[in-house]
Amino acid sequence: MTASSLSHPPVVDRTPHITADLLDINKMFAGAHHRQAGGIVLFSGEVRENSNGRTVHYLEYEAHAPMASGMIAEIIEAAKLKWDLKIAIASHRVGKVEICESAVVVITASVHRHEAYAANRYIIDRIKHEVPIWKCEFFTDGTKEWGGNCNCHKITGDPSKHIYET
Amino acid sequence: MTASSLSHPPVVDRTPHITADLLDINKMFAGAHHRQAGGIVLFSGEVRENSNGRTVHYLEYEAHAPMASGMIAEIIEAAKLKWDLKIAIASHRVGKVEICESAVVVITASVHRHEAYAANRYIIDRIKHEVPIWKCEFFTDGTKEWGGNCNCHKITGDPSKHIYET
Amino acid sequence: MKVQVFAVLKDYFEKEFLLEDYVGNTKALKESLLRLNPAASGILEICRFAVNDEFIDDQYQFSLNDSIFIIPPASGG
Amino acid sequence: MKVQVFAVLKDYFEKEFLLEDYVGNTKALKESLLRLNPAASGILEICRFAVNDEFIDDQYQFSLNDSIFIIPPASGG
Repeated sequence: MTASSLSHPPVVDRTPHITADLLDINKMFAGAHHRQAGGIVLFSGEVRENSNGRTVHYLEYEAHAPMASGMIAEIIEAAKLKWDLKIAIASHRVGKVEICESAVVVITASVHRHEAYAANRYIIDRIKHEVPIWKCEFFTDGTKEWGGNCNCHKITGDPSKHIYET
Repeated sequence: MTASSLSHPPVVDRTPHITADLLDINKMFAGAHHRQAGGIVLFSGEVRENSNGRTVHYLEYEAHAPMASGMIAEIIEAAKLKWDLKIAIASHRVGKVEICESAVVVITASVHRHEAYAANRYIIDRIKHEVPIWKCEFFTDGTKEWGGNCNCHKITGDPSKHIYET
Repeated sequence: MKVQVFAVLKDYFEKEFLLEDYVGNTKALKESLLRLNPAASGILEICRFAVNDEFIDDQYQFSLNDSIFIIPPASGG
Repeated sequence: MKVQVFAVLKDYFEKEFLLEDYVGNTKALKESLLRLNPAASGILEICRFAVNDEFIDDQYQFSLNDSIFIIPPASGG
């Protein structure tokens, strides 16, 4: 190990795929550097203060955690294989998430940037469509509503068949 | 401003487009949250320890700084307009950059993730092809070589005409 | 057979409940749930079903000690 | 007219130098540089040229106090 690699010992990220804790994005990013990775892409899905014209107070996420965690792990492995990623990390919050806070973080690192971007998008798309996680929007007017991301069934006719941007 | 927005006062990022200082990615990311942005994408272009089979010791970047800085600002404005970005940040290092250190960071924030990904890719592609910045690779065998990213002239026949992935 | 539901389904059913009568497959399960709460027909139509953390199709044959999870369309991220 | 070069061009020319004789446009400038160092023909062919931080084309007419920057293909990022 050359001197400079000691200055950057691999920081292994241990953030679980599903967590009730605030996502420590700095710590997750610190675990995404790799001596053979020239491109790192980080995506943070954050809570917006408006949704379809209504003012959001906060969101709450629910997950079928064991299944969700296993599926995220599979999606990451599939992405690693498909794009020869050096590193792939993904974590999703459950519980209450405030405005501007991150509900999900996906980080991908690869030799060149193209793969990092493509794999990152692949991972977040599959998480949002497939993984048993649900958001409930709490509005400032006191009402709440379960969000519905995946409407693919309206086109595919099958709740387990999804449409992804190429 | 509702109470919770006080907990997230906008942290305005002041990192110059061209800097000799280590890129403080955590600080730059902290400046990228926006109450109407649901998707934030951060790209970090980092130094790899190998290049075309040779072991890299470190890189050194040179820029025609005033022109480079102006061009990055224009590229950001173009991206902001094209994808209705809430926030767009880009900074590139000059001087010596070590293995695993970041030479360039691009951050984009938009209502939905699609625009943040597309704009991020657009900004880094244009920076790499157009902006007068150059890297010199210093290898562990003591040799050095100026990198040549942009070979578009071999196809377009015009050094100022570039080919970007759609 | 224990049934667990999530998210919006909790507006129609208890979060967890035991099925009184045995149901052979997923299709029969849906019919049994509709008898429990007819108003749930719309949402049930677009749900997925899982047993032991694996998605199952309409023909899946249940065994008595199966834990069945009913999964509304995802809205993570 | 002051000329400034960058990156790999410094293997062929001083980083900054003054042009002895006046050159009318970019094309003439390239010819003058090739007389200075014929080995630079390959790289000069794929360089861009700029005056006052604006790229210029082959027909650009220089004025005496122009600062000219010769820009090799970018390799940032």
